[in-house]
Amino acid sequence: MAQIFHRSTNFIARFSLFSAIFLAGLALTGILALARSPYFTRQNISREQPVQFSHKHHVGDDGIDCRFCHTSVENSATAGIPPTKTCMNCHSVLFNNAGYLEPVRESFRTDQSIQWVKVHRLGDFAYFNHSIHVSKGVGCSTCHGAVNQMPLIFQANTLLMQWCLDCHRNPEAVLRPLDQVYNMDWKAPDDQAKIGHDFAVERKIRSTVELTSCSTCHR
Amino acid sequence: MNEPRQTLYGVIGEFDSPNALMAAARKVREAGYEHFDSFAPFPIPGLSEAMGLHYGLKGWKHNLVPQLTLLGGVGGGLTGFFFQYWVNVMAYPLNIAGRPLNSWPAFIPVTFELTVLGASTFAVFGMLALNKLPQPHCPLFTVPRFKRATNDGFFLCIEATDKKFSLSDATKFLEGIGAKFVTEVRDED
Amino acid sequence: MSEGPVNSPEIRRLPRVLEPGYNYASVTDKIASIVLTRPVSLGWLAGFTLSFTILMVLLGSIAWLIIKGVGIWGINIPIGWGFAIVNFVWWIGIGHAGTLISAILFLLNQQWRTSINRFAEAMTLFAVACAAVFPGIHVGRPWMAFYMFPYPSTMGVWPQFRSPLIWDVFAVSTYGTVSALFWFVGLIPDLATLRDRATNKAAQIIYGMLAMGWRGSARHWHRYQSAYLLLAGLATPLVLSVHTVVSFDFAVGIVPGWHTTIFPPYFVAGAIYSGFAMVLTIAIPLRKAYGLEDFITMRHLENMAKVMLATGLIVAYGYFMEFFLALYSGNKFDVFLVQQRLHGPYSGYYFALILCNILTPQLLWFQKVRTNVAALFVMSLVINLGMWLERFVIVVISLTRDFVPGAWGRYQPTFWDYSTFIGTMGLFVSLLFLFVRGLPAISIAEMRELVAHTSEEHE
Amino acid sequence: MSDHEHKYGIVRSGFASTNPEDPDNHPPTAEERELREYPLDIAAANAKAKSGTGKQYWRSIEELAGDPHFEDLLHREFPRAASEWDESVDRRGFLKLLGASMALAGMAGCGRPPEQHIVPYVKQPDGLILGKPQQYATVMPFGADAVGVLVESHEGRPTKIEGNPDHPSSLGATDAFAQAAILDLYDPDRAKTPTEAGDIRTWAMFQQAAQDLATAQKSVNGAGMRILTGTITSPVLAAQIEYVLKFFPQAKWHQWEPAISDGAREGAKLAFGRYVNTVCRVEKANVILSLDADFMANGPGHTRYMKDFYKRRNLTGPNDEMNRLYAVEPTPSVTGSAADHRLPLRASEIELFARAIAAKLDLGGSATLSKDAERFADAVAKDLQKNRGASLVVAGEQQSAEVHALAHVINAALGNAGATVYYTEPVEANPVNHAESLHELAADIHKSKVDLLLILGGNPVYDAPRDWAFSEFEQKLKKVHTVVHVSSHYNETSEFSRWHIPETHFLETWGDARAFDGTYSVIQPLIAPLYQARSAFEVLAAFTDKPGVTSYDALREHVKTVLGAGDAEKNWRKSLNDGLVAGTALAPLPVSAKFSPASLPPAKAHNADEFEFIFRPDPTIYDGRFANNGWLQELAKPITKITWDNAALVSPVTAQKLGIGRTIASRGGEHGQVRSSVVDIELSNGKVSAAAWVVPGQADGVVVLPLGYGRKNAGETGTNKGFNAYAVRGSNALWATTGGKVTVTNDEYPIACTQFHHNVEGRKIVSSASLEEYKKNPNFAHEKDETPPNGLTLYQNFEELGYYKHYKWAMAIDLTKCNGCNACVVACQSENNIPVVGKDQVMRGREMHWIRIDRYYESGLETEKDDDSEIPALANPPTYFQPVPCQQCENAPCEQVCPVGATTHSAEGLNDMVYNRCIGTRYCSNNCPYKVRRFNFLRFQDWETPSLKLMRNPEVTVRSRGVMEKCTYCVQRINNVRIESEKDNGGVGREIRDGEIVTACEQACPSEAIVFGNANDPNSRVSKLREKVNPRAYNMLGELNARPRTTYLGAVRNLNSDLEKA
Repeated sequence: MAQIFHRSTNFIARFSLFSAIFLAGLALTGILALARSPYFTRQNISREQPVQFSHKHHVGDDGIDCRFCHTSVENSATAGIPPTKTCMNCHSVLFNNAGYLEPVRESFRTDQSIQWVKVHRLGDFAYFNHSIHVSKGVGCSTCHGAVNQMPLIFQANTLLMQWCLDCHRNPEAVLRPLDQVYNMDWKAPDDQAKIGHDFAVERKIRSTVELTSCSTCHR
Repeated sequence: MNEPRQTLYGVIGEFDSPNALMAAARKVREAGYEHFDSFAPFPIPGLSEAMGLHYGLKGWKHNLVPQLTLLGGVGGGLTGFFFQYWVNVMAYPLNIAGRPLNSWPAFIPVTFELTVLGASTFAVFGMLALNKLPQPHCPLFTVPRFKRATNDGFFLCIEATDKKFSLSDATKFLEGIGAKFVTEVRDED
Repeated sequence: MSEGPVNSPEIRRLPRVLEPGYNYASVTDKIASIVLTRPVSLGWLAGFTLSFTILMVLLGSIAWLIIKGVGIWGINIPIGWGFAIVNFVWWIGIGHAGTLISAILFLLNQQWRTSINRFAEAMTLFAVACAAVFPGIHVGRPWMAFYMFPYPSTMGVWPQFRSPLIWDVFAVSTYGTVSALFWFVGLIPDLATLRDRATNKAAQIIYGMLAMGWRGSARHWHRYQSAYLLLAGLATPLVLSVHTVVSFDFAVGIVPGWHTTIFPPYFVAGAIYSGFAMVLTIAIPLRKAYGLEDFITMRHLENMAKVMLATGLIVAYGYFMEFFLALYSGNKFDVFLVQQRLHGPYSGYYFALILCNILTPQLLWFQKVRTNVAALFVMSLVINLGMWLERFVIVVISLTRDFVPGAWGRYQPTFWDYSTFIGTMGLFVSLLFLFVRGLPAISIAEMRELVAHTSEEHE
Repeated sequence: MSDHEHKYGIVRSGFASTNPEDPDNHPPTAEERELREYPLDIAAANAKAKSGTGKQYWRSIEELAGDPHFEDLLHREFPRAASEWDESVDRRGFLKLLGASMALAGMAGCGRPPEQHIVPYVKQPDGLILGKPQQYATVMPFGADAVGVLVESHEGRPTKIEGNPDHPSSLGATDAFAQAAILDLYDPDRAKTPTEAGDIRTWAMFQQAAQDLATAQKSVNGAGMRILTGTITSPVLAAQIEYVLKFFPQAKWHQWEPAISDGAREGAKLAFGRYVNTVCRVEKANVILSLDADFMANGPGHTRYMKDFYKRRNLTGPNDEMNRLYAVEPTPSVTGSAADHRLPLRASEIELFARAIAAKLDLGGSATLSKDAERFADAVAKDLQKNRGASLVVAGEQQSAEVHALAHVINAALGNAGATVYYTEPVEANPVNHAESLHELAADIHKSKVDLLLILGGNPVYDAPRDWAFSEFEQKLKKVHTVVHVSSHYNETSEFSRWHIPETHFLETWGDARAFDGTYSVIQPLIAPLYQARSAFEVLAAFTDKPGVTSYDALREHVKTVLGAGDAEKNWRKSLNDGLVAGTALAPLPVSAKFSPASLPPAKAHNADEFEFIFRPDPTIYDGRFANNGWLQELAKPITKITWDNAALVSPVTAQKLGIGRTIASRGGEHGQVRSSVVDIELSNGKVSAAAWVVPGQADGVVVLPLGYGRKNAGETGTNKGFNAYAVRGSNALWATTGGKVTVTNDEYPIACTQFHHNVEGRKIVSSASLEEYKKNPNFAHEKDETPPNGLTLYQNFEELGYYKHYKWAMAIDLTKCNGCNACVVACQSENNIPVVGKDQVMRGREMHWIRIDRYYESGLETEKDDDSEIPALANPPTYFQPVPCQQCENAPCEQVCPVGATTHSAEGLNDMVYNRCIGTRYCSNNCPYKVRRFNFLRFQDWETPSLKLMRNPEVTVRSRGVMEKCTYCVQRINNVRIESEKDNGGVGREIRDGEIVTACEQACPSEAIVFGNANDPNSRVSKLREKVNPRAYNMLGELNARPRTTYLGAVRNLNSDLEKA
């Protein structure tokens, strides 16, 4: 009489058992990886903007200080997106009829805001405060990357909670001299561990338990 | 009927009661056969001994299941506890209700559950693996009467891989110890 | 099994666990035929259709729940937990009998377990499935429930292992897995039998794949038996731990009526109690419908009745201790609570529960009742109800009157509470119906052993 | 200016420069111009409005007409105010994602959030720092008072109202009404555009019509013109009215305030022969007698009075002294419940009592009182005598002229006049007897003398007395040729008016008002009118020869006369910054009481077993003007704890006599729903059915009918709630009447009552003592405390891990100082974006208030067994109020049971709640002994209504459905202050000063019962109120060893030994 199953089924059966377990694991890791991938974090993805504003040009080439446009960075939770007026201060004279600046001029004319696409985005339940970070010596480029080399701004880091925690657990690694905060090219010296520690002490940086308490960022 | 590419698997005979099968198994072993196996619709007490299969440390060759289970249990338990320890004391220490970071009594339930989980999965899958299951295809299934092995039939098969196996001897021997319907088993494709 | 001398009139002869006159083949025949040859009966169809409809009610309720939120239930502040948790505990409790019968009675080498363990285990699985519905849906944001599992999140945060709810997650999932394994391992030889007896190809292939090529090899049996024994040994403490952990959900809280050390033992006893009640509720119609009276004999029913009586008494002791501890400790909150039990707004529930769980089962002292199938059936239903009430009293009523009188409240279930509860019964019964049609409701292999055993006796 | 810098870095700048009336950027912006030029399709708009196919909420005709230009403008939500920091927008997006898509997708993470946009300013206003709220000073006109407030503004969106420390009527505190006023501004049901006979019109069209009407009237010198207003304290508006009256010599000005009696006015006339304004100096009085006066919750200056009253109740130690308050009143009020001695008397007997006191002080006259009352009066009189010049007698707003007159003479006789009370020129621009005034108007209408009636604010169709010509006021109104009604909502009166003009909210308009002591206060807008609304001033202007003149111009004009010499612009800016013009309080008048009690006619005998019906403004929605304010509707009434309804209040004895029953519904139960008998009340002026409610401590035989409910056209929220007491209120008995009938029906009515159980069951919840007991045993509050000693623990010591090292936040609540006024509850709701859930949900026990005020009666028995034995105990029980926010336990039971660690402990000892981690098991709430956690059972937040989005506080996460929430000690305020402090000294930082962080509840509390601060600083105010330092301090349920950070201070009453014995 004939067998119900062909010999090959032996192998198939055993193999499929293993691969099932294996695939399940693979799928899980896949999801976890996806959650950290640029697809979700939008890391390193620059967006189409109404005006293709180049930080490379303004910061890198013209050497304009961050605070010239992001005026509230030292006083407020938000660095501040400059009003059209700020653009016009210069561009009513410079490139004052360049075609690609038309949206700016139009905004100024019609008193309707330019709608920029938001690039750096935190959950609304996370309350990040720019002013405290800069005044304690965390440089712009620490989080925003080398903005002076970005023709179109993009998010240089993941902005995932895990990433925030890394720094809140060990701020010493990134603290700079206060006069270097807005320096895009600042590189951590070899003795960063030491000077970082000194800065932390003299600026009374809060302890890790304080910095990693939930209400430090969530309200 | 002639099957050119058929390989010999062994010789199988049938017995009419558990006790007969047990006696037969003992005889086959005493006759010095090693690669043989007996088949019954339910576990027959004493058959293992009759076939020279042992339990415990002595029988690890035949039965590694207990050792595997122990391994699984210990593994699960340790993982369980130290994972919790790592989470609460190292990964993200938080003040929860003023309880100690390492509130080990609170970690016991999970530790215990993982111990049991590890042990039982190892027991089951270990058993299957050692039995080389799943094996939906087996030459014995070609023997028509072998269906009764899962109903009310008691079989004994001497396998061709045994070094002192020869088709004629084995057949004679089986008939000699009272086996009925002695047939050779051939693996067909 | 040691029995008195045959025909000695002075000793009441215990009913047999298997009526005489069966051999291996006939046992196989009788049980396998239910699955393989017997045509689908009208009764089965009707029953399945009904239970499946109810199952759809469950799905509907869950859908609405996810659309609107848990606010569709009667819960409020201060009563944060309502039917959902009550049902969860109830189902989990029921899910204890199966594994207990299979594991503990197996270790104690009780032969009368043989013909009931298979469907008892199945029942366990289905009950756990029903229970598992609730933890997921009772939370405010079910789509976020995966936070309860320990996975490396992008937030760098992990579950909070001091919470009994996390213990639940592990206990219940472990229990589910182990019960399933235990059940499946037990099924393998029978699946092989079905494979070899099946006449149509499809059945052959399906059962064949599930049987994984089992062929009753002695070398396989050799390992199989130790694996089964070990599983039994592991399942025994597990089954005790699961309801202990469930009881921690309350015992660990500080709510008066929850915060007591008596809970673990008395929850476990309660679980077995309700579990056996449910086994009876299923066994009695089953043996009738498929003429299995010879396999599931009066002996089985009577033994289960005895177990219920015993566990029932433990539960009664638990109730008593609740009072005693409260009064003895003099803790004003506990004292107040037990008084509330007696003459609070919910005292009716409490007395109903005493009636169902403590008074009614006392009838089981009488052999007449123990051997009266109808009586047993009714009683099993009463006890199931009683055990549900017990959970209601513990979970809900304790919450209505806790520490701050200004925040006292009351609870009334809504339509959706009921529909979800009833719905899970639909799920449970549907699965049972499929089970009896698709798989041997009694372990054939073990019955054969029994035949071998008894035939030896009578030889 | 600088003295307010400390409000977490909020720069209180002088000028709301984001608003259009501001000359700096007044020229209409492009889109405004564009809109005006755009041809209006009125017909289309009307059609849509009628067919209901139009938008639910629309700001202007352009929008309703579906003007495309407008649409895209609207999407940017108030372009001028729009900015990237409008958190509510993207937070909403986020929560939608959580709620909807994830529910469908079944798992998190699938589907990534859509792109969001940043909408920066085009021209950023000067002095505005993005992301930093600013505070502006203004005042809230309210009756014959103006409450000074500071309003927090986020990029031009006013979000929170707080008290103005500089303003005499506030001194930094507010009441619940002021706190809730912000919701009125954003109320989506506000009238949005002028209408004529229900058809939509533009302002220009109205101006035209007004001019036509004016010319018509001009010809007859305005003989047919009448103006009806409420009490007006605004000099500018008054001047405008005067101007109109000059313009139309024969026109008349009538006034009607439904909830304030003429008693005060006429009483003054009786006593002094003229109208005066009475100002109390409560803080100067050792002994206060309240003759049915709820002076801490009602009437001009009540917030200030409450503050002053409790200044005299600071108990730092057993040697401190307290003032003493006697209250004689028919029904328990906030003031009465706080009194040391309280005597329930029928409203009509109050006068007798006053006479008796006068008699006992040998001022002539006489009165016979019941035995108890007599005894009470003796004691009071003695006490008053003892404290000549330092005592105070206050007569209630709803009391008769006689009672007021008696109060005046008694104060005069005791030498209190000039000491604890003084009199000034009236604050009202034009004090008249409102009843007469309205009567006169009605008569004129009746005689068809009136063909143009301007109703500026108010709602006479709803709240005018039922008798006289008012029996069908509606019909009468029809007799008037043209009625012009100006009000924030299209209400009952608007329906009968030809023209309805939406009135601006006080946060939208320029104006002025006088405070209770006459202080001249400036109203400045924080936002341009959300809709096509106009101020009463501008409406009047439309009828004059200067139709175009704006409130702003008029104000600037008038202020010149008020402001002293010096740089006008500078003074103007200062007055805006301060919200008032300093030194403009009215000077005391040298008036002397020339009135002898003996001259009073013999008191009319009243029949004790006759029912007495009294009308009172509702404690939360006042005279009905707040009926559409969800916060106030859901606010539990201080005494009854009823929400969303009013009820006919009766005493336990009366209830028993009438056979009024109540059952606690099992849905909701004591914390939610009680079904109470419905009674039919028949008075001479009509009949009304009301739910009855039993109020312990009420005078027997008295039935209280709270006004303000039963609105027929108040808006989504307020329409058809409760019963309309105005329906049975006649001019002959505006405040009290007898001879009515009460019949108990078999019907039951479900009442949403948030706390029905009023007994502490002998638990360690509220500790109380009399002053003597306290002096004898200062430790009464915690001596029987079973809190385990601190060291006694096996647990890890978290100080060693760096917890509680730096700051250790703590709160102390002084029960001696709480009278349940509810200001903290609404303040918290406003600060923390707490949703309103509606009556049905409250009845299921799901209200969301983060801080609740529990009300307990001493020696009450279990209420839920209907046992007559409790009735005597509840005749006049001492009442205690206990605010219960999250206790921030150090061993928080909630934290331990959370499976996902959504609630954990911060290094500063806060019990953090992380909403975005919470999955909603509700285990924490079950395990919370104080039951202060609140759960979003359904989607309670309103994510659609645009105006409500503008109201949200961007500093606080808006919670989604299925999430637990609770008090956080205003962690957003803590963090903001901490960040500012740490930035100081070039990044080195400094310690946070005590009082620098002010929680919302603390900020609002007039009695300063709530104190928040750093427990590690031995000199902080809170440290001085904590265990071991202040003897009265105790932990609620300390024996549970949860170690709350919130401590309570035992309630102490200053009892009079004469009344104690026997």
